[in-house]
Parts: sequence; structure tokens; C-alpha cells
Amino acid sequence: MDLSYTEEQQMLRDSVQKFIEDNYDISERNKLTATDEGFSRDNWKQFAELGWLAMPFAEEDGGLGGSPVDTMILMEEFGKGLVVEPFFPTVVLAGSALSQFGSADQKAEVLAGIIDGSIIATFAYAEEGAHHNLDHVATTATKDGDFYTLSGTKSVVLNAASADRMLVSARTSGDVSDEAGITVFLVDAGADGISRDDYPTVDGLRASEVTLKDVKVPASAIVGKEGSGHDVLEAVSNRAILALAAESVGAMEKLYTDTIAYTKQRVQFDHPLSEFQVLKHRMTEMFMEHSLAKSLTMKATMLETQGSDETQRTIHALKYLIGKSSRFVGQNAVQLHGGMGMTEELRIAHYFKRLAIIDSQFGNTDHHLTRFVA
Amino acid sequence: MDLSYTEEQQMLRDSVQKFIEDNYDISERNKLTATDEGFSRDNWKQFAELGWLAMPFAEEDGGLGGSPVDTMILMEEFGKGLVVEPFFPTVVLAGSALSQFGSADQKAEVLAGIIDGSIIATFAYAEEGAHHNLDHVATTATKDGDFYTLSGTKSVVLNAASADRMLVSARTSGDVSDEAGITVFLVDAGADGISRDDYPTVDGLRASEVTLKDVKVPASAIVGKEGSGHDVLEAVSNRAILALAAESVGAMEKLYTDTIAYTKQRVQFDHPLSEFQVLKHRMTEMFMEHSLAKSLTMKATMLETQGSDETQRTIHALKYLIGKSSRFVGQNAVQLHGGMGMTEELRIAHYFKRLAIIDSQFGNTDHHLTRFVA
Amino acid sequence: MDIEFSEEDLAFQQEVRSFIEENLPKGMDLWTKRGDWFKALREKGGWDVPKWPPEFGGPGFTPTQRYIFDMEMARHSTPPQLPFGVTMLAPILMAYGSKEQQDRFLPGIRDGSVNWCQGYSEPGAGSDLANLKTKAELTEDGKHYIVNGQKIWTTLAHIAHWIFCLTRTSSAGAKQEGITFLLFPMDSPGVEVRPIITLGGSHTVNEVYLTDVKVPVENRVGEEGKGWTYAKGLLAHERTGLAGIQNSVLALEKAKENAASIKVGDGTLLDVPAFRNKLGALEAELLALEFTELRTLASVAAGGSPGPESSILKLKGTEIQQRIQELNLEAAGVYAAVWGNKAAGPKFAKGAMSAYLGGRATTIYGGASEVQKDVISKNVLGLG
Amino acid sequence: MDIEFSEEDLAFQQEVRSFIEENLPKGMDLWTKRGDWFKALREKGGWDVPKWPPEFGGPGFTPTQRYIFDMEMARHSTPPQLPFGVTMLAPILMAYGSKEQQDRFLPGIRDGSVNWCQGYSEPGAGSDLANLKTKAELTEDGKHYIVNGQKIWTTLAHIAHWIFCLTRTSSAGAKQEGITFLLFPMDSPGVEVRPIITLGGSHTVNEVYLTDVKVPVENRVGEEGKGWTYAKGLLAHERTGLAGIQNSVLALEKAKENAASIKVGDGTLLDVPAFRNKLGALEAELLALEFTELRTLASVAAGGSPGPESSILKLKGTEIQQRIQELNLEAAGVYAAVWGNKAAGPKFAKGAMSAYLGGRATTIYGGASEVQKDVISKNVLGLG
Repeated sequence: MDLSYTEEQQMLRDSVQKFIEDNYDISERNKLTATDEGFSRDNWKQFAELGWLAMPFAEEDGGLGGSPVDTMILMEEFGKGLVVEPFFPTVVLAGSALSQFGSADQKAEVLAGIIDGSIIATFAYAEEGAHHNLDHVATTATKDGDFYTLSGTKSVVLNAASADRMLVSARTSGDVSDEAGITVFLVDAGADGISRDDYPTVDGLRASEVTLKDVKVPASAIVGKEGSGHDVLEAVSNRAILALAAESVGAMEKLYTDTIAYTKQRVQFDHPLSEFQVLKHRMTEMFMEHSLAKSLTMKATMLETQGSDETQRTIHALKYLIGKSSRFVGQNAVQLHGGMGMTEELRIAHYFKRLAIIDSQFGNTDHHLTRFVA
Repeated sequence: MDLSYTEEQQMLRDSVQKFIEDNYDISERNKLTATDEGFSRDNWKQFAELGWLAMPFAEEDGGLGGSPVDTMILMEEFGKGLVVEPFFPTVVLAGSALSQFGSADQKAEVLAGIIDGSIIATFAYAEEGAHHNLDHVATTATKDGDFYTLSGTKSVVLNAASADRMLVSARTSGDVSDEAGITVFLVDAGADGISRDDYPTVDGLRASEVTLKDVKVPASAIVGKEGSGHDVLEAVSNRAILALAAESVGAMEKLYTDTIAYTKQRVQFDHPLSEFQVLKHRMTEMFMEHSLAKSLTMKATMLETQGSDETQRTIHALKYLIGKSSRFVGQNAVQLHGGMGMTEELRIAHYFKRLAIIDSQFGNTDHHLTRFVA
Repeated sequence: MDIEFSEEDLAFQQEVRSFIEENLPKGMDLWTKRGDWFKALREKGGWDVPKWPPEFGGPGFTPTQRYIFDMEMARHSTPPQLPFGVTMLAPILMAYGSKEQQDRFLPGIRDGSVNWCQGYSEPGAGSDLANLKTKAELTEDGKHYIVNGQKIWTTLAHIAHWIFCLTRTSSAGAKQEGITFLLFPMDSPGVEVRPIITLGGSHTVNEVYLTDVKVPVENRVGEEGKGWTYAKGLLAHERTGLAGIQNSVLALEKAKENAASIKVGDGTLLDVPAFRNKLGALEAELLALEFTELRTLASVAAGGSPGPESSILKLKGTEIQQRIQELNLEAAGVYAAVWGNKAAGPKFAKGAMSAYLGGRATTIYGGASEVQKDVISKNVLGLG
Repeated sequence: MDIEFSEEDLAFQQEVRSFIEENLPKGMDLWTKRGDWFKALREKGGWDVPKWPPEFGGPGFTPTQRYIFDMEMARHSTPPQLPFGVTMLAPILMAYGSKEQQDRFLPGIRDGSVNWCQGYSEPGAGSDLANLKTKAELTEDGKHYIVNGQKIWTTLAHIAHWIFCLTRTSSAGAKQEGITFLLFPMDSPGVEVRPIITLGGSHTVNEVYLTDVKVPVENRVGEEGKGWTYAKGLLAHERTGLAGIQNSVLALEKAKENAASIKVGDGTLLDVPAFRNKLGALEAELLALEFTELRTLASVAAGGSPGPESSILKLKGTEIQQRIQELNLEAAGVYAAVWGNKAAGPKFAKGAMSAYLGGRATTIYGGASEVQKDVISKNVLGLG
């Protein structure tokens, strides 16, 4: 057992921290989120050059052979920096699916493109009426010789407007929420029959409602096996939760340390707010929530790395706990900043919104608590 | 709408307050709980003389024609005084059942005895394996001509050792937890075939495990109709919850006011505890919990009096809320008293224990929350 | 003790209901014909200003009538008035203003032709409002005050015609002393409004910069240096209004409907125990809080003070509002993220996030919850 | 970063398990043959005193080994030692006691032949321990201290042979100064023990009255006036011990079994969502806390300090203990009430109430939770 970072991991963390220090402050981020794409292609190139986009992938696939721990390090720092580049949909969602289930051709073409920064990708999994159930798939894929025809609407597809490729869960057989009969396809984002309705998300990122109308793809576009999409979704969801948890841990750290700093300089009733016992204890509780959330994120990430039997249960517990602590830390950071916590000027509001959205993705607290105790 | 007490009700409250001031302090109570019966027969006589035992019963039955509001007033003050006399099992449990469902003969004999103080009664409803479900009745009543033979074991029968009469829920038909087929019998506490295992309860009161072995009772012992015991149990349970809620409100008032008084005189770190902001806010929250619990107790009691359709739902909400606030107020009263809160010397510990027991009777917080949302 | 309304009160309730039925514009008319609604309320006998006393044209409701009136208005989601003039400034003018001021300002407040904003908070004076620094100096001829300083969190300052403003005319004595209550137009030279964009990108609050703003002395309400006393009374008003308990009762019903529209497994979100139990816990507290408001009202109706229970209304009321907002956000699921002009997923989803974000303010503005607890522990519980 | 134990650690874990398997007395023997167990631990190489350093006969475990050792002992419910001598006094004697004191007291502590109690708290010095008033005055010949005062909440004073006691030898300077650490036998003339009966009627804690108790100077540990420094180090020890996280892991499993034994409808209490979700929420936090303990340990193993996370262990650990106690109490249902020597209902019911009542002390003794939060906010977060 060794809970310290390796030298390589420390270097990775340092490099992200340096990048954020040099490139990200809240006004810089506000500029990025106001652009069309909502992020910087230049930054994305740097991500590729720094090797971050290659980090979690196997060396034989052109990656750096890192583990979920490396992704945790990246995401925790991205969380602190409120990074807006599409690392999560591209590397964590699409990347995990392709590296674990993709064919040799898919890896050679798309994973390689993700790694060198030339391909931005995303995963279209959510649908109306699903409410956190990834197996609720009404989008259909009808077989026709060597081809499949996809039709349906996917919701809140992250960075779809910037994506070159898109993974799509569709139903090749079974009833609308059956575990069996789901198939994941790798689709060209510009394919005929795909239309989008793009919008910003409340945390400053980008997403789209994506409608597929008779989109024709070859059988070679299947990621994994026909009908076994459930396994792909579950695997991707687990990696997604670990990544979002790490991002949340980073955001919570900034929320409680920013709150400490603010209350030290904000004077009311002739005393800095930091001298009021109720606020001191509140910040202590925020610190404790962060510590516990960080502990469970580390544990779950290491279990996933190790392939432990306990992984699935721990990930349910994690998403529950992250949601609970994020809400407590986020709400109290706003509360203790008073009116200032409500403004878009400080980072506080942005962390707060980001955490609210993280709770809504890949199953919220209730969803995972219910599964954890099942 | 008029939320103030009538003149009679104010007089009732004053008379209980005076009685408690004259007769009850914690050392007096500790003496009573150390006696065999666990209460004072002399006090009981006074209860009768003061008319308290007649209060909720109809005038035609020899009562004073009061309403649940009067019972609320009595129980709230009993809660403040930690009164140990068997008002709850006798008047609230057995009394409610007989006054609402009893035959003319039962009323003439037993209700009259309750009112004049000559009969102490109780209700044997709980069974092992029931966990708060009053309809779980394994005790059997087998019909044999004009008689019924009762067999089974009843748990935590309050004041059974002092009781002259005992209401017993038994099954005349149906499966063990069917709503239909339960019948309530009025049984002589000294009847052949009844044996008891007596014990003190943690709140200083008395109860027994009561075993009935072929206890023979006439058909005239049925309270209400054969097979309609569920209605009796439900009606008694509602009155019981209202009474226990009022008692809890009384106890909570003392808990938070005692805590305020204690923290004002207890000096730590060169300041009275009452000057620490965290403790001030905690006591504010205790006060608020008490206020809300009191409000809902008043509302539910008035709805019951009025016979409103909303009564049943409100009573579920009430028992839930009372359990939740009692736990918060009780635990924090002990916490803020520090070591002193742990001693049997102060009243704090006794209120705390009483409230813990109240949560366990007639359905706990989870039980009623589940029913409230059903 | 009796929870039922008297026959008179029931008749009044019926009267209010019939009035709403007959006069409230339906559907889209609600937006275009608001004026008709307020006119009808006024002509009914001062129902447009239900809290104003009869001598100022109010209806002279009993406390129970006002409760019934508020409840019915909330239940029928009638359009609200902006509170700054009618609810917050008017009581001050009635109590402390001169006859001239009352005649001059109350009509415009009442008919909505003059929008007001509240110039209280400052960068260094939030929860600690008495710490304000905006200076008002009397000119040598004694005819004007010259006001300099900065206000912040000024709600709707960008659409207000006038401001009621706390200013410091003396810094001797305790900081609660030397504060003076002034009224002036927002288009006075030297008034500059800068927007503050809050959580979720909305523009409701502002910074207001005041540079040598000239205010005639006749625009001072009451005595110089007594402004704090006037404002404190008004703050209490504001706090009661913020509890919004009747609105929460409605909002909770709506939250149930929202959850019932979200399919989960074979049922809906309303059948998921984790969600359902949270909702139940909330409803039980709301039932208790609703009755606490009634107790307060009964206490006043019986000629007494509102009682210690009244102090918890804002504190608990805003907490409950926020918890209802959380439930809606949870029901929105992934669609909570959708922003801008777009809507996706269930209809209520978009409003859910705005409400959640904006709702964080309710435990901050009008006396932060922590300050409320300080006040209750001191004033109600006598804790030093 | 790697969560798996090294091969050496796994081998050690196996060694501990085999040792327990072979040596732990089974069934009722656990009560009659406790001595054999401790003897076997000792002969194994100081496993009876796992935290003692090798120079005092301890086993010299690495931090990971100690974690594994503690975990296995907790999992197998091995009999605990009274902590006062082995865990609380011994480290002080090792660090600050003279060679003579170590030789004199450590053997009796180790073999359990001498029971110790802790004379710290006083009626006026609870959470504010430094405020203590018990006086120790040196006799003119400089050979003895004469001790006068009163201690309270003294756990097991009624079965202790000796006491380690904080006394005031000077009241000059800050109140943390002038405190002296003394050891004396409980049968010294002038020592009187009066029981305190706590919640639920149990006798664990006591008042100890000290009247002209004569203590030879050679029974003073370390320097006069430095007792506070010594005690503070010891308090930190006590706090870590009180977290009892491994015990909570077991207790939670037991709570699940208890709930599973209670029939509700067609299932058990464990199937009731309201109960089940509470249990799940608790388990998730406990998983996180358990790993926080590991992080602390890893930090120490890496040669560093325990890290800021260690401060939350007692605070959260005791809270979790209490919440598990509540779940058992709820599972006991109506049988929670049964008291005295009687038992009724499910087997665990009676113990459930005692544990719940007694458990309230864990957030009070050894530094109340509120004081812990003061300490964390000051020492860890740097809040004034």
C-alpha cells in the first residue's frame, strides 16, 4: 500500500498547475466561455503536446499507459482551474469506451486522433424519459445488410458542436429500458441525417440536443459487440464518475480555501467574518466534507485501477457522497460570501454551478444511494 | 378560528402546573420511580379529584365532555413535569377505546371506574415481530359458544402490574397481519391464565411482557364488533400519538429552557457558555424545533377534534416531526450540558430518555414518514 | 381553541374567491391586462393595498382576513406587485413622513406609476447595515443635502424612478445614530447605476454610485439622524414578507407534479423512496411552519404581539423555499444544465435551475440566516 | 499510488490471523481465559503493547503493520485492554518519566496488575481543561506535595489502584503554565471516591475528592509546571483512540444483521427504504472515513506528520458511532424501553439502549465536538 504519488504523477500534477497558473484565471475563463466553441483550440493543442490527451491510454494504442489515478490528478487540477476544454467528453467518455471496447481500426483511427489532439469526440447517451438510467435507450438502430440505420434524439451531448466523432447508444433489440439489446456506434459527427440544437450549459460549457434521422453507419462502427452496449455504458459511466469526483474534489478545495480567505478580509460588526465561531465551524465542516470526499475518490480510483470486486459498490457510494458534500460546500461557500457569492465576478459562483451540474450527470445522489444500498 | 385557550382550558393548565410545582421535582420523581408500582396512588386520587381522569369523556358517560385539546393541555404539562402516573395507558389508551367503541355496560362499569380513579387500565397491543404494525396480531381468540379463549404474548404492556383491566388485541380470523379479523377484548387483569414478567422501563416507568394462556372471556368482553379491532387500534393510536406529541412538546420546552439556563451559568474559557455563538445558534435551533413541533401538535389536535379528513395524514406527519425534533433537542440538550447532561441528577437525562421511548411507541419517525408519503 | 374559520371568515373567503374568478385575466391576458386586475382590486375597496390602513385607502382587513386574502391570492397565482413602494416604503411614510410627503408619494406608489428602489446595503455594510458610510452633508443655506457614497445589491435600481436611501449625516455616537432617511429621483445628476450580473447571468441587482447628489431637505423623512429607527421597522416588514409560506405550499404541490411527470422504471420519480421521503420530510415541516404563521396571526388578532414564533418564519421559510428548489433541480435531471434561451427536456427544467441559483439569495438578503439566529438568540432567548 | 498491501504486509496480515485463530479463547473461555490471551500476545513479541516502541518491549510495527494489526483485532473482537495505563499514561512515562519511574510503573501497566485512572477534569475545568484548580503545594522540606481539590468524570476511579493527576503548583502566568503531573495510589489517605450515576443508571465515572493527599516528589513526572505540555500530547493520543473506526465498521455490519432480523411486512427492516437509505448514507461516510485513517497512516509511514485529515477522525468517528447506535435503537422498536435485568424482544434490543445512552458521552469526553471544531479551525485552517 502506497498512497503517495509517484515522481511521474507529481510531475503531471505540477505541469497542470503551472498551465492553469499561466493560462487560467476567472476573467480568462469568462472570455473562453463567451466564444463560439466555449473553449480554446490553442489550449487543446497544448494539452496534446503536454501528453495529457494520451495519459490514460495503453502504450500499444499510442498512449502513455497511465491509470485512472493519472486521470484523477488531471481532473482534480482541472476542477481547481475550472478548465473548459473538452477533456471529459473526449478523453474520459469517448476515450474510455474506445480504449476498452474499440476495434483495432477504431483505435488506429480515432483513438490516435484523440491522442494527437486532431479529433474531438463525445458520447451521446442521455435521452428524455431516461432520468439517469443509461439503459433507457429509445434511439433505434435497424440492421440492413452490412449497415445500420440510426434514428432518435439524444440530449445534453457535451461539446457536440465541436466534436468530430460521436459515440451513440442505440437499441438493436429489446424493450426501451432493457439491459440487453443496446449497441454503441461510432458515428461521424457530420454524417447525413444528424442535426443539432446547440446551447451553452449553466456552467459555461457547451452541449446540444442531437437528432439522428436515418443515419446510415457500417457494421464496423459498432464499439464492442452488437447488443452488449450495456457493458460499454457501465464501464464509461464508472470512469466518468471517477473523473467527475476528482474534478469536484478540486472545486471543493478552492471553494473552502477561497471562503477562508474571503472571511479573513471581510469585516462586519467590527470583526473579520473569520472570527465568528459559527462561521469558523461551518468552514471546518466544509474542510471535513472535502477531506472525506477526497478520501473516497482516492479509494474508488485505486480500486478501479486494481480491478477490485468492490469497485462498483464503491463508485455508487462515491457519487452519492460527492453530491452530498458538493452541495454542502458549494451552498455554504455562497452563503459565507454573502452577496459577493452571488456574483459572476468571483470564482465561487462558477464552482457552485459546475458542482450543481456534476450532480446531474451520470446519476445524482439519490440514484446512486439507491443503487449502493440495493 | 381561535387559537387561544378558553377560560376553562387556562384553568386546567394552571391546575396541572400548580400540582407539579407542589408535588414534583426531580428528587420526588426519583423516589416515585424507585417504588414498587413506580408511581403514587395518592397522586392518582388527586388526579381523579381534580377531574383530570374525567376530562376527555362525554358527559353522558360521566365525563367532563372535554376534547383532545384538553388532553393536549394535560399531557404537555405532564411532559414538563415528567409525571409518572399511568394517565397515558388508563385514560388515553384504554379510555379512548372504551369511550369510542365500548358497550353501555363496559362504559358503566369500567369507564366509570377510570373516571373516579378506582380502575387503572392499560392496552396490550404490541407483539414481537410486529415492529410498529398494530395489525400484526398473532395472539388468538377462539370462539367457543358464548365465550372466547385468548392465547398469546403481548409486549411492553404499560403499567400492567398495576392495572385492573386490560384491553387486548387478538385475532379471531385471518392471517397474522391482516387488517380484518382483529378483535379487541376487555379482560380482567387478574384472570386465570394471565401471567406477567414485570420490569421497569428506561424512562423510569413500568411495563410487562404479558402471556395469555387459554384465558376465557365472555362475548360481552368484545370492545366494538368482532373482527373490527383494526378500527379500534387506529383510533386509539391516533389519540395516543396526539397525547405523546403534547408530552414531547412539554419535555422539549424544558430541555431548551434548562439548557439556556445552564449555559448562562456554566463558565468555560473565561466566558459563560451562553456567549459562544455556536451554542447560541444551537439553542436557537432547539427553540425553533420546539416551536414547529408545538404548532403541528396544535394543528393535528384541532383537526382530530373537528373530525377533519386531513387528520390521519397530519397525525403521520406529526409523529414523524415529533421524533425528529425530540432527537435533535434531546441530544443537543445533553451535549450542551456536557458531562452534567449525562448524570441522573439533572432532569435533562430523564427528559432525554423519555423522548427516546416516545419515539419507539406507536410507530417511530421512519414508520410514520413512510405512511405520510404513501 | 378552534381551527375552523368563523362563518364571517368563510363568507369573506368566498368573496375573495369569487372576486378572483371574475376579475383575474386568464391565460396570456394575465400579461397584457395586469392593469385591469389592479384597477379591479382598487375599486373593490383598497384590495390593491391589502396591508394599508383604511385611513390611507386600505381595506382594513382583520388579521384573519389578511391571512385568507394572502392565501387565496397565492393559491390563484395572482400577479404580485413590486414590493419596494407598496410594502416597504409606504409604511415608513405613513408612520414617519409628513402629510405633504404622504400626499406627494403614496398615490404614485399605489398606482405603480413610480417605481422605487431601496438604497441600504453598501460594500462595507451588508449584514452589518448600521456600518454605512454614504455621507449626506447639509449645504450652508440648509436647503439641500449633498450625498456622496456607494450603494450595492440595489434591486431593480436600473428601472427605478426614485430611491429611498439611508445616509450618514453624523459619525458621532453609536453607529446606529446619525443615519438619515432620504428620498430622491434616480435621474438626479450624480446618480450612476452599474449592473451586477449574478449567478446564472441575470441582472436584478446593481451598484449605485452617488456623487454630489443634491437632495432638497423636504425629501428627508422624519428627523435627521433617526433613519436607523425607521429602517429597522421596515426591515421587520421585509422579513415577514420573505417567508413566502403560502407560495411554498403551492410550490411544493408543483414540485410533486413535476416529479410525477418524470418516468423512473415502471413508475415516476415520485415513487422513488429517497426522493419521496425528502419531499415528505419537507412537507411535514411546511405544515408546521404554516400553522406557526397562523399562531402568529392569532396572537396579533387577539391584540397581542406576534409572539416569539414569528421570528422563525423568515429563517425557516427561506430554508424551505431553497429545499423545494433543490427538489425541482433534481427532478430536472440532466436537463438542469440547459441554459440560455434554449429549453430541452421537461418544461419545468429550465426554470428549475434559475430558481435554484437565484434562490440562494433568500438566506443572504434581508438579514442573512446567521444574523437572524444572532437576533433570535438575543431578543427571544435572552442569550448574551 | 497503490491501494494493495505489499507482499510483506499480506504475509504479516496472515500471521496475525493465524495467531488469533490459534490463541484467542473461544466462547465463554474468552471471559475466563483472558490472561492466557494477553500472555500469548506478550510472548509473540510485545503484541500485548502494539504501540510501544521496541526499546520498551513493544513490537516495533510499521504504521501499516499497526493498521493491519488493529484491523484484525477489531474484526475478531479480541478483548480490549483498559486504555488508561497502556495507551494513555505509558507514552508520557516513556517520553518524560525518569528511568526509575519507567522501571517502577511500566511493568504493572503492561501486565495489567495495576489499574490506573486519569485525574484531569474538574467541576470548573471540562472542555477548558487548563482552568483546573486542584492545588499541589510543596512541603517545607521539599519532599512531598500536599494535594487538595476535586476531580470529576474520573472513569473507573472506583477500581483503580493509582491515579495520574494534573495539579496546579503555581497560578502565575498563563493558565496553561504552573500545572504539574503527579502519580499517587488511590488508597492514599485523603482520597475519596464518590460514584456518579449516568444516563441509564450505570456507574462508570466518579467524583474524586482530594484532601491533604501526600505525594512524594519522586512521583512527579518531568518538571514542575510542565504538566500541561505532557498532558496535551497524551490528549492527542486519546483522541485518535476514540475514533474507533474499525469498530464502527464491525458495528455497522452488526446493525445490518440486527435490522435483517426484524420482520416488516413481507421483508425485514433492512428493506424499508427510509431505514436502508440512512444506513447507506452512513456506510458511504464510514468508507470515506476509513480511507481517511489510511491516508493519515500513509502520511506518517512516509515519514511525515499525520496531516490535516487526522484532525477529523475523532470528530467524525464519534458521530458515526452515535448514528450506528441510533439505528440499533430504531431496530429494537418497542423493546428499546425494556430496562433493568430483564430482556424482551430481539436479543440485541437491550444492549441497544445502553449503547445509545452511554454513547452520548463520546462527543463530550476527550474534547467535546465543539471544542474539536475550534481547534481544527484554528490549527488546521488558520482561522483566528
